[in-house]
Amino acid sequence: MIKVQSEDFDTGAELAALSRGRPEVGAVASFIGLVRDVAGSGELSAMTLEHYPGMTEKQLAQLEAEALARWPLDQVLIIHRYGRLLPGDQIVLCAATSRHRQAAFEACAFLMDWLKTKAPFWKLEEVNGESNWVAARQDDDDAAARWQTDQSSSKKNDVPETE
Amino acid sequence: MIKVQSEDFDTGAELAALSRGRPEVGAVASFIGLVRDVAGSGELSAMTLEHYPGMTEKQLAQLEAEALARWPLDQVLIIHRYGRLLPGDQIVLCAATSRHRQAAFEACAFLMDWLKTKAPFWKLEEVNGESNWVAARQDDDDAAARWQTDQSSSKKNDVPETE
Amino acid sequence: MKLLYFAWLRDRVGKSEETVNLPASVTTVGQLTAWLARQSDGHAAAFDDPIGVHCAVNQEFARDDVPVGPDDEVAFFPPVTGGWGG
Amino acid sequence: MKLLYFAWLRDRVGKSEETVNLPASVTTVGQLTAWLARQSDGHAAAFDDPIGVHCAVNQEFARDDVPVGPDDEVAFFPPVTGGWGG
Repeated sequence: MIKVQSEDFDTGAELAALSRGRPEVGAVASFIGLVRDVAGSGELSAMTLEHYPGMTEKQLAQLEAEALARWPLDQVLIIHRYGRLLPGDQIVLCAATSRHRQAAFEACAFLMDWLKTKAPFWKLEEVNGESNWVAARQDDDDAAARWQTDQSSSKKNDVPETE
Repeated sequence: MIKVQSEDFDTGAELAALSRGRPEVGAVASFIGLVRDVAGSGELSAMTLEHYPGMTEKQLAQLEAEALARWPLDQVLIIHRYGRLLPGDQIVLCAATSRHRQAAFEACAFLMDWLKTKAPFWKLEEVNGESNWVAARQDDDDAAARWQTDQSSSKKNDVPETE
Repeated sequence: MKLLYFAWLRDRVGKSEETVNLPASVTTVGQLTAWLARQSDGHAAAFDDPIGVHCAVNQEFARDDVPVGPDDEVAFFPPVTGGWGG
Repeated sequence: MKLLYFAWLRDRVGKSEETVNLPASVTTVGQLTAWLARQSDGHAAAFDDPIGVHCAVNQEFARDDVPVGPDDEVAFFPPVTGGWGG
């Protein structure tokens, strides 16, 4: 399930809903991403997440489908917020449910790595009264690259590897 | 933080408490283990988790300390229930918080693998009206073994590898 | 053709979207980028360093050699940066 | 010495704990296991297959060669089986 929204989410209720009435699910792995107040330099007072409405939902749905195809999962949940957020605010919740913990953990880590590099979100940080767009990080590309298969790396419309 | 209890836990409240007032935390990885209604054969009506009071808390505290030593974490949470539980009930919640998602994910997977083989819990399943103690699974031992370091494998008081 | 700009590309171009009539010579993402860079000082600043510019055609990431036509929705943006701190 | 039994070991021995006076010849976990197996039919059934029996001395997992004495808390139990299904 994919939700792209500006409002906050209730983690407990969202996770509980994933396994309710599905007694074959033994494992719920999840990840919450929060706004950290540590910017590159200085103090972060807020950040604004911009996204590409329409494309975001499309990319997240593809990501969900890929996770479901790669691991024996019951369900996948991705909730991603946009708009202006303060330090400590919840930004993203990913979860994967399965019979077994290994599949749930791996799928959840996969979702988070790919979200960082495939979902069209851009981050404007407000630091010491100035607003700056945050640059992409090489280690995020590296983290996503470890999930790359030969098949997907040859897709014509994929993100260029050299950028 | 370690909690060994018979009562249920509130996942949302527990996770929120982990990062409250700690704005340097960007990542909260967590895992919930549930009672599955699929037993080895037949239908599971309930299970009773027995544990060794005192030793359980001691082992979980050691596990927490080891996770904190091995990864750059802010906090670790392990909540484990005991007593009679029904299919779909929550059994265990593990969480690790960190600046970075990789450390949080790895620590959380480590906690779950080791809980299965190091925490003194025994599972009595009620299947088709009969109660049976569940045998240990080799794949759980294998999952825990991947975290083994040379140092810890030479500890005299460690779990024998051949049993 | 409908064009969308995000993040600092929007700041430099000075608008979040525009509709353009393409010359017949522009048939790929790469040709479109080169053509747009000549439309205004703002466009030039935005497309100055094409390495830092990503493109999506009809909401799918697209390389320079992907074809584009008048009915496509084409978006330009910096490399995506995810949201959370970790 | 205080002894504790868990899970099916308790079922076979017939009690969850007992206090025993050790003979001087019993100074390790392995010797204790062998001695206990001779104390009753229930003990014999419990310690029949020592491969399936784990031990903790003062709440730490202990191999056969770990020393034991009168003031120790010694527990016997099957291999641990975790709790949840996944």
